[in-house]
Amino acid sequence: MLNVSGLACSRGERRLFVDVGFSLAAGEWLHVQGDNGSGKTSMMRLLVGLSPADAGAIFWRGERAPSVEFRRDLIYLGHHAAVKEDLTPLENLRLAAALDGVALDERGALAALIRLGLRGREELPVRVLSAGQKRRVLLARLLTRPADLWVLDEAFNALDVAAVKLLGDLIAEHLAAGGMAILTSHQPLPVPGGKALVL
Amino acid sequence: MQWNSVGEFFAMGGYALYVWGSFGACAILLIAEPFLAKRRLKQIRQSLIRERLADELESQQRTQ
Amino acid sequence: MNAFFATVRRDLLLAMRRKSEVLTAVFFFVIVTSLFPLGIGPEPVLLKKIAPGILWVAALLATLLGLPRLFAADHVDGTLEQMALSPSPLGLLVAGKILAHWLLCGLPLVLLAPVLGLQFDLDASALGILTLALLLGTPLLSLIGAIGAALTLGVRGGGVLLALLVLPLYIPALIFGAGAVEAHIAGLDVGGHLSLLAAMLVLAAFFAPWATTAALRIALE
Amino acid sequence: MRQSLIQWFKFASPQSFYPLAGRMIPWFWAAAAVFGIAGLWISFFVAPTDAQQGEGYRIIFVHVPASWMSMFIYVVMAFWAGRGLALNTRVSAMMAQSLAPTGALMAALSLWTGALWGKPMWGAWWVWDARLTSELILFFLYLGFMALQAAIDDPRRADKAGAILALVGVVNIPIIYFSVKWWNTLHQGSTINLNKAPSMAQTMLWGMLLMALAFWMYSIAVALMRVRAIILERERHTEWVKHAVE
Repeated sequence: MLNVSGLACSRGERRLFVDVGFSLAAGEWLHVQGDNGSGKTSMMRLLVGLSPADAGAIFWRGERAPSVEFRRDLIYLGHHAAVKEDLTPLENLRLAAALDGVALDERGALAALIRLGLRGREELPVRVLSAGQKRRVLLARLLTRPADLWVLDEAFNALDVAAVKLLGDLIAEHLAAGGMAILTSHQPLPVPGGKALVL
Repeated sequence: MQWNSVGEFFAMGGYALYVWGSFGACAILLIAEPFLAKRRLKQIRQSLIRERLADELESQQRTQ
Repeated sequence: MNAFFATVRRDLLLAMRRKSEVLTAVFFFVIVTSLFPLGIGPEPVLLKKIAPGILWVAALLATLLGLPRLFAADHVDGTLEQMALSPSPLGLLVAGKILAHWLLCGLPLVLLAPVLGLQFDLDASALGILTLALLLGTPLLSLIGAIGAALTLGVRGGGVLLALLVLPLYIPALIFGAGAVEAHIAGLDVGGHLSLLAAMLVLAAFFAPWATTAALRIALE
Repeated sequence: MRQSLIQWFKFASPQSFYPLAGRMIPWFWAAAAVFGIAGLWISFFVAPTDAQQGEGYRIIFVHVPASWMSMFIYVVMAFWAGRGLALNTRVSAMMAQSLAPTGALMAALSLWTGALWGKPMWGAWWVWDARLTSELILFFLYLGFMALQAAIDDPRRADKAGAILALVGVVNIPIIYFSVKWWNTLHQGSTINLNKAPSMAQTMLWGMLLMALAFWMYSIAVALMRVRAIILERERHTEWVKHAVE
């Protein structure tokens, strides 16, 4: 489904990696590993199409990415909070869905927030929430937007034990339903199986 | 030839300030610019040579 | 198109939560136009003559004031990244943001201009032309400004740089916008000025979101 | 055709363009010198005194070429920048970057000589004439381009952002020019029309043409010199640069 070959990337004058390739089929996930500064985040940004690769090709369902179909099937969560501090979690979720052209009613948004343990925080502005709770608002998007490929960069950071387990469960469910995931992390991840890619 | 003397040439029929001001400014800037470009090239070359020297010294010290 | 309106709604909602940012541009416009008579003197003939230019220059600077923030907040908190990866075309979302910027920073100026024009002893028909010219011209300012805002996104000294990039490009809008009112006061036909402003607006509406999108993708790399 | 295309892309790599530029520079300097000497000879010794403006009109021999070049260089710069953006060739973007200071210099010279011409002819250093005003705006566009490129640390991002700005500028220049011209005619009463240039004698035309050629060759030579420095600065960590300097 996802085929990546010959990927190369440099930051400024420094070569980060060359000739990286892998493929993912339905239900598989990839653990991108490496030291600080080895290019994990650059790799993720390159995979989703935010920055251009020096060389190499990415194919999604046999078509060259990034295409509109690829973006429709993709959720990327990076280092940024990517939520608006002045809006409530509910508004954040619904507006993000509207921007993506995805239908999301109040019931669906509320259900996602409650699953992520944000009961009672739905109507508060995001700026009064803690870092971990902000992260959970972002993670709620995994539930509100159907997408086959999850690209999560350091998604387990700033999460407490319960949330780490919850995210692990979410990913496992997603894989069981035939989804794919690419994750970066320093620590071992609470998700069984998975291919490894060391940069 | 419309100039009878060198002085007349430099006087430019009373327009000396304007004519020589224009031509002078052009001359100064058009001569200065290549020198600046040349200096930029020289600086980067020197820096490259310095770096190569540093590379050599480093490898020498490593072998010792 | 839903994504377009969702972007407009989102930016308006955000602005409503932080009213001070919207009001800054409006206050700036009011204060600058009111300062000119104090600096120049209360002579009605002179004020009437320079009114179109002053109102236009003030509108131009007031628009410029809000431009650095057009994409900066979304860039810092990562929502711009999400927009770039959204299945909706980025150009559409960018167009939505530009429209929201105009509704917040341009439209209030258009609505205030007739009131401020009274300070300069402009008659009713001149005020009408001024409003119409600003109605055509301020969206143009937002559109061109968005290109500059995207180019200077996350760049050192972005604010001053933005002014340097954008102000020369604003000159045609200033000339035809202020020119329309001047021509009207002088008893000339203003159709030419206004239709040229409209033509530039159409041209900019077509190309500016596209150029802005390209600049934003570069800024996100 | 195919062969020449391959040749072209070969020269489009910094490694092969660097020595090529080095070989071309002396030829352009020689051409600039020849045209310049011939042009200066005509400007001062062949062209007759003007009936209306006396000797003051001789400023035209530097003013007009500088103005032409300032406009021409912007278009060429936008072409290289756009080419760099579309084809992702590094040398194109470097050429655009290296042309900008020369273009700005030409615009500055045009403004300076224009002021020195205006003072004796119309009694003012500066008039809000359509051409002078457009030239001033062009100068600002150059400054904006250079400031934007200087403000962005990542050279590749600087190239692309600069390219978009240059292309936006090139679309806008005609609009700005015509709007300024319109504005000028509307305010005709308060300004003087520069269009009433002295009727062009054949020798004057030749002088201007030769000087313009000299400025053109000069611009190419100095831009090539600068692009060589830019190539070394940007490619300093590559292997070939380490061997290129002795």
